[in-house]
Amino acid sequence: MKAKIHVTLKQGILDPQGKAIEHALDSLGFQNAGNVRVGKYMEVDVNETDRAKADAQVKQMCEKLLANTVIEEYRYELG
Amino acid sequence: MKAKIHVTLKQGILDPQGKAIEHALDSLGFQNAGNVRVGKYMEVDVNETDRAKADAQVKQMCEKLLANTVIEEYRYELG
Amino acid sequence: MKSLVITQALLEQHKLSEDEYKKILEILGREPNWTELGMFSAMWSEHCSYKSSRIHLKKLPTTGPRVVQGPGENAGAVDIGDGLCAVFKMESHNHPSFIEPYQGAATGVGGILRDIFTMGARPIALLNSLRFGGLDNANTRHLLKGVVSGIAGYGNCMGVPTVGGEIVFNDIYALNPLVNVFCLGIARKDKIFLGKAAGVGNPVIYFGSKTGRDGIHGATMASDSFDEEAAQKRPTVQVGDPFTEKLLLEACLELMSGDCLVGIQDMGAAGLTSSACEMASREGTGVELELADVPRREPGMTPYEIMLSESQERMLMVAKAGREGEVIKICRKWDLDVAVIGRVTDTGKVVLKENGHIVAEIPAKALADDGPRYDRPSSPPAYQEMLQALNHDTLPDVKDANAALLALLDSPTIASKRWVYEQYDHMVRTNTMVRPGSDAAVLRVKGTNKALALSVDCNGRYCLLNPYEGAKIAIAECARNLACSGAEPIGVTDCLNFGNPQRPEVMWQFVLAIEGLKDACEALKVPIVSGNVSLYNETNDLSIYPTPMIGMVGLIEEADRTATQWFKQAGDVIVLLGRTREDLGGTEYLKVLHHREQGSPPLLNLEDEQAVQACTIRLIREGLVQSAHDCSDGGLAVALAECCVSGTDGRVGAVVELQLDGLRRDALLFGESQSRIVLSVKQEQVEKVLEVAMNAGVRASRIGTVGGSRLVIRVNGDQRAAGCTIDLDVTTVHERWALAIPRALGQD
Amino acid sequence: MNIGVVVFPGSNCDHDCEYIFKDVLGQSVKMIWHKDTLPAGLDAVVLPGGFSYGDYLRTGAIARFSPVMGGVKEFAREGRLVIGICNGFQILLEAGLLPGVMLRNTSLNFICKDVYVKVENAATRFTNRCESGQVLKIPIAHADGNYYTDPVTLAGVKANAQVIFRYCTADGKVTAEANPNGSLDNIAGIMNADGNVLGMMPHPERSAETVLGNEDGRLIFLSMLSAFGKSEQQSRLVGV
Ligand SMILES: Nc1ncnc2c1ncn2[C@@H]1O[C@H](COP(=O)(O)OP(=O)(O)O)[C@@H](O)[C@H]1O
Ligand SMILES: [Mg+2]
Repeated sequence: MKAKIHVTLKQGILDPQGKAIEHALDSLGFQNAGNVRVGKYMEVDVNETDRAKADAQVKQMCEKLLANTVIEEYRYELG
Repeated sequence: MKAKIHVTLKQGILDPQGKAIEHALDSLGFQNAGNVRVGKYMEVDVNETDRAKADAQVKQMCEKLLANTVIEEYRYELG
Repeated sequence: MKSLVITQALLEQHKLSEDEYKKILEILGREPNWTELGMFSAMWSEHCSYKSSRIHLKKLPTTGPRVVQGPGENAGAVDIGDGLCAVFKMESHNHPSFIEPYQGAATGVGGILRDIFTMGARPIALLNSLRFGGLDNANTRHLLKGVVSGIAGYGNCMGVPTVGGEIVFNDIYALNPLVNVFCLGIARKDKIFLGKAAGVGNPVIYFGSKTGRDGIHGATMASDSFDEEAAQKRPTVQVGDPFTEKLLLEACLELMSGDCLVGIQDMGAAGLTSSACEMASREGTGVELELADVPRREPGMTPYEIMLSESQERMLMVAKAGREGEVIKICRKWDLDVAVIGRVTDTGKVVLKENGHIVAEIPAKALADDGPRYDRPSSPPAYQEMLQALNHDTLPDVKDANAALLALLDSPTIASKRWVYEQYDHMVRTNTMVRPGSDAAVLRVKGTNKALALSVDCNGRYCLLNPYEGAKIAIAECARNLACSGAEPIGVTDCLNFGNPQRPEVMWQFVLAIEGLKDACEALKVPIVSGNVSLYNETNDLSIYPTPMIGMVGLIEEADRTATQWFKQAGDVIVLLGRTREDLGGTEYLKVLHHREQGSPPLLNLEDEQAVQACTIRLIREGLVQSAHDCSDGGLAVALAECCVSGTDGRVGAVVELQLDGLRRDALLFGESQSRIVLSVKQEQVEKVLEVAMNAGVRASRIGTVGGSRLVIRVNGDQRAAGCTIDLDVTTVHERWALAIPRALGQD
Repeated sequence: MNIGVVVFPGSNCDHDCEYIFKDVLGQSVKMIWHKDTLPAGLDAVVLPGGFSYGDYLRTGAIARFSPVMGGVKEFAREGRLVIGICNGFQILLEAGLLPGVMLRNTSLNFICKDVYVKVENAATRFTNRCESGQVLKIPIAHADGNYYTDPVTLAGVKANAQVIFRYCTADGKVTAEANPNGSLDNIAGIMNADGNVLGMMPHPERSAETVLGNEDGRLIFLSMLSAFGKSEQQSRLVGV
């Protein structure tokens, strides 16, 4: 099964990258682009046919390693 | 409109981050996780009601700045 | 102003005692509102008010002919000649780093950098002092990796080299790691900027990043102990943006090169509250601010949140009236948010308005200077005598000295820190003459013939066993590291990390440590010009070892008259300065090989120390030595091993002959007697060196020769068969020492 | 020689490059703010190291759009000398003045240390003072120095002798162990087909003075001066 995982900064946490990109877009002439937020997108193959088990594992991976839950949140789809 | 943009490494391009994560997952006991690929996920608000225009703009942002098309590919949804 | 029902719970939440609240009522002559309560809470926190430490800090020696700025400002400054000053300070970011190691450490670096460049100095060097638990713990490995990459991430991006530091691993720090960062900058003596709101009517200008809801009440958090519950709470973490800070740095220095600025201060702990009231209080003025004009990142922020936010990369300045335009232009050039948010007044008050309506009004001095001050009770802990009691007769002497040496070199506290400092850009700005890996880092000062040497040191275990002697040794060892590079110490900064001051035994440690710092600084004639106190370093009721971290700056008059610690040339003669005694108490040897942290720390005689250092500096200045290395953790054997294998251009062996002279073997090899320095000297200069030492009243003994591919240390002429001699291939020695930390981390 | 050093927001080694050219080699140096245009009369442009735009998004990705870059491209097209060091190299790649991209170091860590590089082509305007095959000790300091390009481009670059430096051992062997960051083919520096634009990850300005213990990097700058027709004697050498 393939897990598609999105890790993004929690609401209210400063996103320096997003800020810099927004600024760059602006000076490139995309004045109507705003509110840029940057996160990570990961794909992981999970060698597991049982959906519930795979789900539990991906959740654990996120909690333990893929997301820094102090400042980030995550969501994923299994497919 | 909000654009949700995924920028990922093209197939065949070495992904040092993905490799490192795979290794880390392995030593955390997730032996059945493999083939980890890491990309970027960005959200951009586009102040534009015309869907076609917004689409053209986001495409341009990706081509010009958000992705390096030598090694990366991008896809996005508008919503 | 809205009225508020002040409840017990509300006060507790704000960490204000009932007496403190009474004092607030007295000052205001009325009940505070929510915003005012928050401002008092932040400014009267331990972190900002130094309420438990202030009366003791007064005892420290802070003056001297070179002192240009002592404690009280953003950083201290000492004169280095040529019209220049060295501006430096050290600060802690312990609690934030435990919660989120990367961002905690990164924002710690950001904070100390701002302290330096607000003084008008360009930062040229960073150092860091770190304490972690043992590396066999997975969480400690996670903390170490996070902290090191956080320091690297911020410092590297700023283009300020991280040229040195120290790390100690001890389980006592497992749930309360220490992250102390030191920064040094260079300023022109006549262009030092201070944090003062002078000139009634002058504009108060905000610039840097926008204000968000980050780290509200960080100062109060730093004044609290940790327990499991606090770890759960995880307040909004501050995220650092080194890129914006780099712009802030360049913009500040550009602003300061003109004459439009009157005063400037960074928004560190307690954010806008502290910068506003401190700037006014220092000058005896007041400020009036319009909060609606403060640049904000999030909608709907209340005055309380705006005043207490600890968003990073922000500054407050006072400019000359009518010069706002120039200031704004420079800030805009660097793409920084900037806004005139108020004026300097003559009311002595901090007055805050929101769209013209007053939302808070407090005398500036009451917030900044009239906070509570406590002379907290102090008494030695019940276990102190037990800790100090160490009966040497119960310790078997070393049998296999080879194995003992290898075990010590494998101890992460002693091992090479290359894994750490390779992640730090330690060369940017092209001043680094001696990189991390020697006793002190040495940086040339461009435009002069001079160089500065920098070192940070503290042995917390010594301080636990005897806070007075331990603190003395911290100063002495730091100065000794500088002496080994030929530098004369000219100024000290400190970061006093202790446990909960409401425990009498912690106060006892604190008070004695201050005495030790004072005596040592006076003897070595070096003033303390800045510093920081971090209390409440305790988790689940367990306090850290008292850890008064010392950062010291030394001056080398001629940059090319310096030395490094490693042996240079086969055939050179090894000379030991100083005397070896039976000092086993509190040693790394005792911990690693006997699993005991006990005894009395080594004796330190300040006169002997002074003599050894002066002698070493003189020898280096006269070009008489090839290398100089002090003996610290692990004693003489470890120092010799480091001389053999720490060189940047390869390794070399040595053959050394020692005499017991009535000492135990382990004390001779691994004891940590103070005031000892290992020199290597060209054959033809040995006589001269011994003569200089004799005239200086320093014991100097020829103990061996550099060369070969083995490190051989023979005691009383014994042979390997006796099992006591050290005889190891330098490749083995190197491998053990160089790879210990990566090996310990490889367990993941 | 008239040198222009471009200052991007986040440039860190701009002062270091200025110091080498001006204070050590006695040349005239202009610092050029990235929002300005290139002044007339420059003989060479330096894109210095650092973290332009914080290295956010990708290294060099935002800086390549700085207003000054149009002028830099024009300057390069005219065949004049452009050198990009570290972040400057990354910017040249993103700007398309040199082929390829930089990936994260395989260790994922920032690495600061001395490395050895082998001069693969000494017949260039940046290396004419070196011997072919000479080994130079020059420090690196980067997190994204893992050079990558597609096989076709790589073949072209090699065939054209555009690979200028390769990471190697102290005795000049180009091995995997000597590769600090995973760079394709141990590539540490390349130039364009016309031979007037050089990008290199190691920092020659950090190893060009005796007081810093190493002068190998100086050869790069001296080569540029030679290429410009000045001998070492003519350029006022300030002995440091
Ligand atoms: N956290 C660190 N950051 C940078 N350099 C470090 C760090 N820890 C240790 N070092 C460097 O490693 C070398 C050895 O450190 P240490 O064993 O503490 O020396 P000493 O005992 O002489 O004080 C020094 O050059 C020091 O600057
Ligand atoms: Mg030392």
